[in-house]
Amino acid sequence: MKLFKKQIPLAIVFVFGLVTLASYYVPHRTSEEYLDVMNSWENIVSAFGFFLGLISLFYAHYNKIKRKVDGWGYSLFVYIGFLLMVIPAVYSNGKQINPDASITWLGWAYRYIYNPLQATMFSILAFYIISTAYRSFRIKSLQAFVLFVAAFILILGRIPVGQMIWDQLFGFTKVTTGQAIDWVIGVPSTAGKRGIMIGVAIGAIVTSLKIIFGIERQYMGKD
Amino acid sequence: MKTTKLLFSVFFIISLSSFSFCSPKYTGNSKTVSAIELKNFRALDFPYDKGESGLLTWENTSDIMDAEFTVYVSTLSDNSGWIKVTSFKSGESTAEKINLPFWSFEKDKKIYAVPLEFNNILSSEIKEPLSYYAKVEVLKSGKKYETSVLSSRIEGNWFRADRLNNLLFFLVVSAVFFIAVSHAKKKGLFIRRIAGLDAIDEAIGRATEMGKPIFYVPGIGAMSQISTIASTFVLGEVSKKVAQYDSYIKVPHYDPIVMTVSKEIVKQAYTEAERPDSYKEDINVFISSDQFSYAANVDGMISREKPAACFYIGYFMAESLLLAEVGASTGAIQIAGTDVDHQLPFFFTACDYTLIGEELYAAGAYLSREPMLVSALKVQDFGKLIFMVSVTIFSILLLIGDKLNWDGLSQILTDLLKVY
Amino acid sequence: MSEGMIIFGAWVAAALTLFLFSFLYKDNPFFKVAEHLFIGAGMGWYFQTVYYKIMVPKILEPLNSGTGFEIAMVIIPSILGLSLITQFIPKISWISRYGFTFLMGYSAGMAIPVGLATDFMNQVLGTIEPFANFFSLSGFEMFNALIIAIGTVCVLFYFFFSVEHKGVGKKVSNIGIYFLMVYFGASFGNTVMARFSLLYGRFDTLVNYSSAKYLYATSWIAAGLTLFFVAEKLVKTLTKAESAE
Amino acid sequence: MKEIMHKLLKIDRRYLFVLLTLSILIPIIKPLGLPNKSISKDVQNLYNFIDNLPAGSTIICSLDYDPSTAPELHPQATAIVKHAFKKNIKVIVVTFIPGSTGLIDELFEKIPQQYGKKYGEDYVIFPYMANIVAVLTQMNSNIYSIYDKDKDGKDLKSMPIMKGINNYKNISGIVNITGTAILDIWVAYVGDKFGVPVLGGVTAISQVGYGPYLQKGQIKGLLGGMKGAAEYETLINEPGKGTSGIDALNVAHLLVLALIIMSNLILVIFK
Repeated sequence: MKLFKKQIPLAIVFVFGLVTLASYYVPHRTSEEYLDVMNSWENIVSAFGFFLGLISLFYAHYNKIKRKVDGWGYSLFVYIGFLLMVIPAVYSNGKQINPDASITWLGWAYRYIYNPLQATMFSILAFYIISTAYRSFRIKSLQAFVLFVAAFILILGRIPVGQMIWDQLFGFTKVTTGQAIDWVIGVPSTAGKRGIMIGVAIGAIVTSLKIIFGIERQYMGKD
Repeated sequence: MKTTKLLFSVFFIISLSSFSFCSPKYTGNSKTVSAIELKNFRALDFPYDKGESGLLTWENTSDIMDAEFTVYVSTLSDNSGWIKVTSFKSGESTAEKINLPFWSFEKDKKIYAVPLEFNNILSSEIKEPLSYYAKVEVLKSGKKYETSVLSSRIEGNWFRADRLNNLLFFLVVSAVFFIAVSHAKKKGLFIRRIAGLDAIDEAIGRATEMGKPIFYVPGIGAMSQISTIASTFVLGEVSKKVAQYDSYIKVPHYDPIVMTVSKEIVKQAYTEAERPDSYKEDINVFISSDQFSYAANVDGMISREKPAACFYIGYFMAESLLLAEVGASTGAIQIAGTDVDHQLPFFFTACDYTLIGEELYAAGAYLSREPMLVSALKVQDFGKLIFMVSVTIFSILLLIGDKLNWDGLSQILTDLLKVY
Repeated sequence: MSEGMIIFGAWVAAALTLFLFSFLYKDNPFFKVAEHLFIGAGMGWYFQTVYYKIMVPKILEPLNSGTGFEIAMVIIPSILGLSLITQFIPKISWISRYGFTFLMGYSAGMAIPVGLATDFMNQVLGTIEPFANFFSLSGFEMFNALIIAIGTVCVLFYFFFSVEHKGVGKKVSNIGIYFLMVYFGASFGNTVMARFSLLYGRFDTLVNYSSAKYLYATSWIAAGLTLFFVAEKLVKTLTKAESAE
Repeated sequence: MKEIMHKLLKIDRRYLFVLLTLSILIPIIKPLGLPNKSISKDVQNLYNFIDNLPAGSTIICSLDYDPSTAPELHPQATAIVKHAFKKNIKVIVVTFIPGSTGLIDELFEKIPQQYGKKYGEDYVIFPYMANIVAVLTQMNSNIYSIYDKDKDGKDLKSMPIMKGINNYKNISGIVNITGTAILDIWVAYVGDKFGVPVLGGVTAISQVGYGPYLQKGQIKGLLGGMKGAAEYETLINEPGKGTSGIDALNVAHLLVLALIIMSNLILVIFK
């Protein structure tokens, strides 16, 4: 049983990992055909992967309702939201636009339910930016001051009024806000980001190596 | 340092030796029937590709100095079905322009090299091996000449010699990786102490003086994320100190699995500090698996209980804003750490100390000596070392090369790093 | 779609938007309902997309009308895919490993050489490339090339954990911090614009929905919500006063 | 005085929320109408790239944004598609996030008619695909083995726009507009691996992080956030949502700066 539970899965990850890795260095048609097959398989397997998220979400909210935990009634709205998308989809056969260019029921559900919900959820953060700026943006060291200067240039330089103010204050330097921003993003901040990026990239390679060689197995779950 | 040097010399030797076995094979045969003969006129298979292209080469000689060339190909053997591929003036389309590195292709300015991409020429998929015929029309001082017809076959190749540099980097990284993994278990690898860890002691000390609780927020990451793993180790350290000082800690959770792990870790820490009786089950509390409710609830707890110190260590998204702000307004000492780039500015401005990106991993590795964290950190350090050393050396060499106009040197150096 | 449905849509959208915004005043039932709808609707949308855009054309259609080979090429990955779902049944959850190991092996194998090329080799090259024709650059470009190279090395040294940072090392890593700070500052500045843009987008729509064309949807709903919060507050103070008596 | 000031620092954040609401809402109702003048280098590069493409060439537009980032990215996509249509460049639309399909339909509802463009001849929309790395790799050898049908299930190979298009070799460039890390994937798996020019449009949040790729030329041009859209609209001379949006942000941006400076000054003066 250990063979089926452990060794074969580890062999699968090892073989597929190494062969896919090698395909980068092998230009031959065989390698390309291998990738063709793998790509279409991957596409199908990852489509099933979506159901994992779906099932665990449904299960979590089902449990809340079953156990009548605090606020279980809200969990019902998760199912309602789901049906609000899926029923129109079935009715419109997955199409959002009719041949005559008018929107279908699915198109309607997207435009007036999904769209406002998602867009608003993320726009709420704008309000917290403003209170952070006031209540916790503290310039308490030289480092924080450098951070502030970079932020200042970007916040001011992005808006037309800022460009006018900038020209009044720093017009004598003949540097426009656009150039100043291009320089900040293109030179010092590029150096900062590149430094972070390299560590992250090698970290990702290490993780991939650990996966291929079966050192990292957390994704497999416990025995 | 020694190993780096050694690896570099190995890299060079292999790169240079690959000249010999990677140079293109000559399979063409020429028949003389034409009015002009180009020196070393050859039809070849384009090297290192899947088998879609051919290559036509000839040498530049004094009699074709001001000529114009038009290349024709055909897949039919009876001297018909000619398709025009390209036409260019002398001096253009030389071997120098072929996008292959020096170790796999001789980039001679004096040789013309015309790639023949048959899938584009025939606009259909190519099934190799495919035989093709090629000829060149030369327009010289207003007169047209034609070369003989050459034939060759295109084949799929088995190795992309142009990606040899990538392969070598891969092998080097893998070698270092295996060394690091095997040594990490022996606990013999050095990691420097992270400055932020001293700030932790300070914060806990102050909380004890004030007699107020400490909040430790592990973020919204899953247990598989490195930042969450590192966070649990830092939590171990923090709760040990808390137990020693007999202070009080509270850990609100987003993920039930992280909570289970954290419970174990805190319990262990209390035992190690020899205060198992001070451990309480309600140190770790589950709040919500929903980002915004989690943040709102933790916010509420912080503003009610007014902790002396807040730790935000782990994986954070937008809630970094909501949490750090409330903490700052209650006057708590705040220590943050995350590997999410775009949340770091908010932590940095609102907190007293911030572990930036990999510093968090390093803190986790330093405290735990967990092989998985230590080995990754070591390979990352090695990558950074290669980067720093090669940037320094290559820049200096390139500067010298530029000053002395050694074009060849800069060509070789950039080819070594170029992605093909 | 009839005109009436469009107007109704505007009412629904305006209501959901304002329900979510009401969180800014305080956590409340309207927000919670909209939030849970959001989670469900997100999943629902995802589900129908996966079903109609992948399941139908890539799995169901080939199964119905494909050749034997094509069917096999669908069945094997489908079995791997289905195996993922056994994860929820503890006794046979190990079967899901077949699907996961396939996915992980494939993506790990893909990621390694590409990561080396893009985020390592190309980054070294990008840093040193300007030096190849350094002396034909303008003074400003020379300066920038040097700043990028020195900055990157300093930042990397800041993140270098294998040596103690003392003396010169301390200085180098201190310089590194300032480059990081510029990066963080720049991203803070841009985050401000990004978040405000999103808010502008929502407000723009809300203003649009408050027009006569949509029967003043935004205004009515906003008024309703305000009324609710005022009433709630009143009830609370009243009950408090009562219990105090 | 000191106490009042310190109290002011701890003001209920809901007052700040009201301030922000007004500072964005009022300019929407009464626009300032200030012109956007500056054009950043990366936006200019993207514009030049599209502008210099010969008529009849084909680009892939990977539109991977959903409503959560649409206010920033939708104007960018609109401006780029308009520009491409003006220059008679054919557009293939692909997408890898499920939430984007509705927005893509919205985008192509009106613009093609304005420029007299026909579906299937001048532009085409491919269906959503789940796994981006696999699809991107696959398109290098043969587009049709992964995309055999368009989003409505019509056969792709027989469409006029697809004539002579087999793989990346027939594609002049890729414009990826996204609020996710999908642009990184285009750069790594297509730009660097197969040598196709990659250009991008991203949210302002991620824009700064693309500095290294831009410096190396791995990305040939980039639009960042609403400002990037506004700049592109200026370049193609078609003011739209980007231009009006950035106009509405004037006051709010000043408000942020004022608040940061004010609170820090209070702390310094009234220690």
